[in-house]
Amino acid sequence: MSESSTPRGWTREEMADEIIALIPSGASLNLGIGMPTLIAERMDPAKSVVIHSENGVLGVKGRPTRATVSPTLINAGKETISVQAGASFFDSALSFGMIRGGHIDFCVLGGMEVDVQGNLANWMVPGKKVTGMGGAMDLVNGARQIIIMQSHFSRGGECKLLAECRLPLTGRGVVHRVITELGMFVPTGTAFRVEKLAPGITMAELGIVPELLV
Amino acid sequence: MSESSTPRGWTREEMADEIIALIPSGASLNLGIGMPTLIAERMDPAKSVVIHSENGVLGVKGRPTRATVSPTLINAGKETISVQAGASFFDSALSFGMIRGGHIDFCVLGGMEVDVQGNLANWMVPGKKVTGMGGAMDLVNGARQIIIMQSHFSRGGECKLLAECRLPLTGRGVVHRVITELGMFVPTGTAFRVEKLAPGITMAELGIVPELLV
Amino acid sequence: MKDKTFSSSQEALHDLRDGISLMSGGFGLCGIPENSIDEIARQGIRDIHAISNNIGNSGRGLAILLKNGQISRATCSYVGGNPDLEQQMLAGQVEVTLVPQGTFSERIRAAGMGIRGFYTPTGYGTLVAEGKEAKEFDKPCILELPLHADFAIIKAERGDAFGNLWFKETARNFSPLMGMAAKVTIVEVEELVPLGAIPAEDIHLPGIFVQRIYQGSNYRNDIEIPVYAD
Amino acid sequence: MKDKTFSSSQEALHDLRDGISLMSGGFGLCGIPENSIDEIARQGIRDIHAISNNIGNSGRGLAILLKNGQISRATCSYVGGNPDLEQQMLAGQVEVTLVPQGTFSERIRAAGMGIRGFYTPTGYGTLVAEGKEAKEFDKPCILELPLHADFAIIKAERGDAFGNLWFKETARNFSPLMGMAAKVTIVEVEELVPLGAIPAEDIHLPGIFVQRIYQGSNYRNDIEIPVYAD
Repeated sequence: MSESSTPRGWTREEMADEIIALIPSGASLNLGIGMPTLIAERMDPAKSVVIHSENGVLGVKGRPTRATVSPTLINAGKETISVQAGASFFDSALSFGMIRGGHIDFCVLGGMEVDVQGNLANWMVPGKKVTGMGGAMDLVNGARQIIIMQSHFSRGGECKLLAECRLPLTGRGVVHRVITELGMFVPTGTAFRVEKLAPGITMAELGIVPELLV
Repeated sequence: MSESSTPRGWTREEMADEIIALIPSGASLNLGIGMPTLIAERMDPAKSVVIHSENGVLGVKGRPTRATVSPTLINAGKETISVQAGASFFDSALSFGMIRGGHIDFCVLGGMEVDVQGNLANWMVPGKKVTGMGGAMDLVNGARQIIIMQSHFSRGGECKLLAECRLPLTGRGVVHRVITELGMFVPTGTAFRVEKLAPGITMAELGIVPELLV
Repeated sequence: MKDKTFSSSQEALHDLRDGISLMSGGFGLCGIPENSIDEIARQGIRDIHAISNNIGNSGRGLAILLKNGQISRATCSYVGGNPDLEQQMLAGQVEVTLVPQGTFSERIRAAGMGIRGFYTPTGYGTLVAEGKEAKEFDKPCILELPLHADFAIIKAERGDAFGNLWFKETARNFSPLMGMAAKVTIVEVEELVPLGAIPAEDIHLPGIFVQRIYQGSNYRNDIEIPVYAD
Repeated sequence: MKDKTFSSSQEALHDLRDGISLMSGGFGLCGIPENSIDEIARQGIRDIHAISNNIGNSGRGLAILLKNGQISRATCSYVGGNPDLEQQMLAGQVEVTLVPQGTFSERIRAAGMGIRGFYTPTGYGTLVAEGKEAKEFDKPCILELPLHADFAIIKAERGDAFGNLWFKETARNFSPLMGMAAKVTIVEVEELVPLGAIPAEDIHLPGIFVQRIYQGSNYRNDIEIPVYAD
């Protein structure tokens, strides 16, 4: 294994824990498909954070056991889940009303590109890949704080924190915070403010031109 | 008792029965406050007509007994009711969605004035009396057939079937049929077509100028 | 889950103030938040903008606040059966905005669900349409806007500490919608039950919309027009 | 109350035809109308405009009809996890309209509830806003229109002869909304129960929206991504 392939910075679990530390007790939280679902599994139940999944459930608790699993109990990533006492089920119109109406405090989503204006792209690569926006466009315009949890670099090695998104947008001026394995960043409109770097990571490693960093 | 005050034409019960005869088995029906609620009491249960009340119930059956009465079980006229097996309760947004979305086949409402264009006025007399429109404006624009059940003459003795309504409107071009103690009438746009007269009633008694009758 | 229980109506309604907009659930007297209304009467706050289908009836419910002169504006769909309101409206003491009941419900839902406006045929060609944008669909329609409030007071049959609610029979009406639409929703219940006691599929209003909940008491549950088959 | 029961999927779906718009409930494979989909595959009707959040997943659900070449248009929010759809879309065999999931839900609700259009901030400033009316509220919004269908096929856990329905856990999703929006709603149930068996307060979709109902059979209830704590 060459030195360049050694993983640098936070693990996914550590990224999840960094996000969990941002979320106060009593808050409501929606988790996107993929990496963000780790947060449900690592959340301290004593914290009273209620987790929403847009397919129609409030009170997600993490994985079920083989004894309790139910084919009709899944999250928006279509993974089987379990729920807390006090959970509720509802239809998709009410579920997205919770989002659009500003009743969800935090939303953690994956991203393909984020830029300094807080624009987000995460639903298609023209001509190559279309996953669809699912609930992401509603979430970024509805939840009170949007946190993007993504890898710092694309497979091609390009930094995914940009001066301006190139892919079709999911929403404009919607991102409050980005966390990658290298650090935590806040789009200011003209730059990324570096809130925190993972242990041992330097600014030079971020692959972001200095004038875009404050 | 003078001869002029002898009631002429149908009783209220007979008017209700005339309307019931118009409603096919399997239909859904909303009943306005006042006289129309008689229909719920006289409806043959074998007819499978499902009665909706806009305060949030489908499957109204008529009056409760003293043993079954519940303070939380009322119709839109705030009278206590009972319900059939298979009844459902819901919130006001869904209740009016049923109406606005065209899922209610018939609606029977009281009226103050109806004109040949099918305009209806039944919610206020400027400067004198304001009852409010309640659900009437939604009903006349949502239910598939609107039947107005009203007395033929105002207290002042004026005919309530007019060339043009004078009171503030509840809806424009919405009335399909009017029933009074004297007969049943259909607004055609330029006149009232006389569908039926109560026994012993003549056209001359209707108080409608001949050019408005066809 | 977060515990939102308060020990009394007085504690749950501690921060009401003059000039607030206040939604109140119930249809006529059915499903009204009796304890919260009594507490507001006791507090004597004034200049309330009341948003409620009937603003009380027959001298009861919100009509208690009308009689106290605590309500200066009212948004409702129906005045009939409420002589206090009709009288104060005609005398110019209360400014009344009448809204068709389906539009009233949907505007409250829109406020809770983040819908910024919707087109409905209801009211087109009437006084209700005055000053509103019109647009032609299959029928001509008017644009209606969401109806928000500072506080909502509602009553449920059962509720838990997180604020999950279940309503009985026709007592549901506007209450869950108002619970979604207000900045602060204060619930009183016939019965406070443990988390999980209401089946998760049958929760009529999920607790995320509720800020405060308390066990009510001494319910009158007045019947306005009792009619019987026997 | 009117009896809407049919004896089989074949009888309940007797009048489907080429070119219909068809809503189908379910999120991924959760809550999908398996029997109705199988029957449509058997019938072989073509040129379907499918309206469903995922148009099947992992080769199952509506993806069965995709593989048969029965679907020519699809309206959905998510293509990921459905290789049949992604492939036919990129090959131009199926015309796909992607709609944000919350807008998708609300447009279907609007169709059922008689709302002729609504303003939402979702999609403003993106490809989704192209060709749509925009209007400034607290945020810039776009006008979205109701989404109707000729038929809806949905599945419920329990239902009665009038069509009153109850859904289990997260199997509810879009199904009651689609049940409101279609001209003809055809329901299959795990369990057909007597009138009154579902408590009247806890009916998730009142039967007035349902035209046909039948007892389903041989449910696979596939789990797409089973993950376990143990």
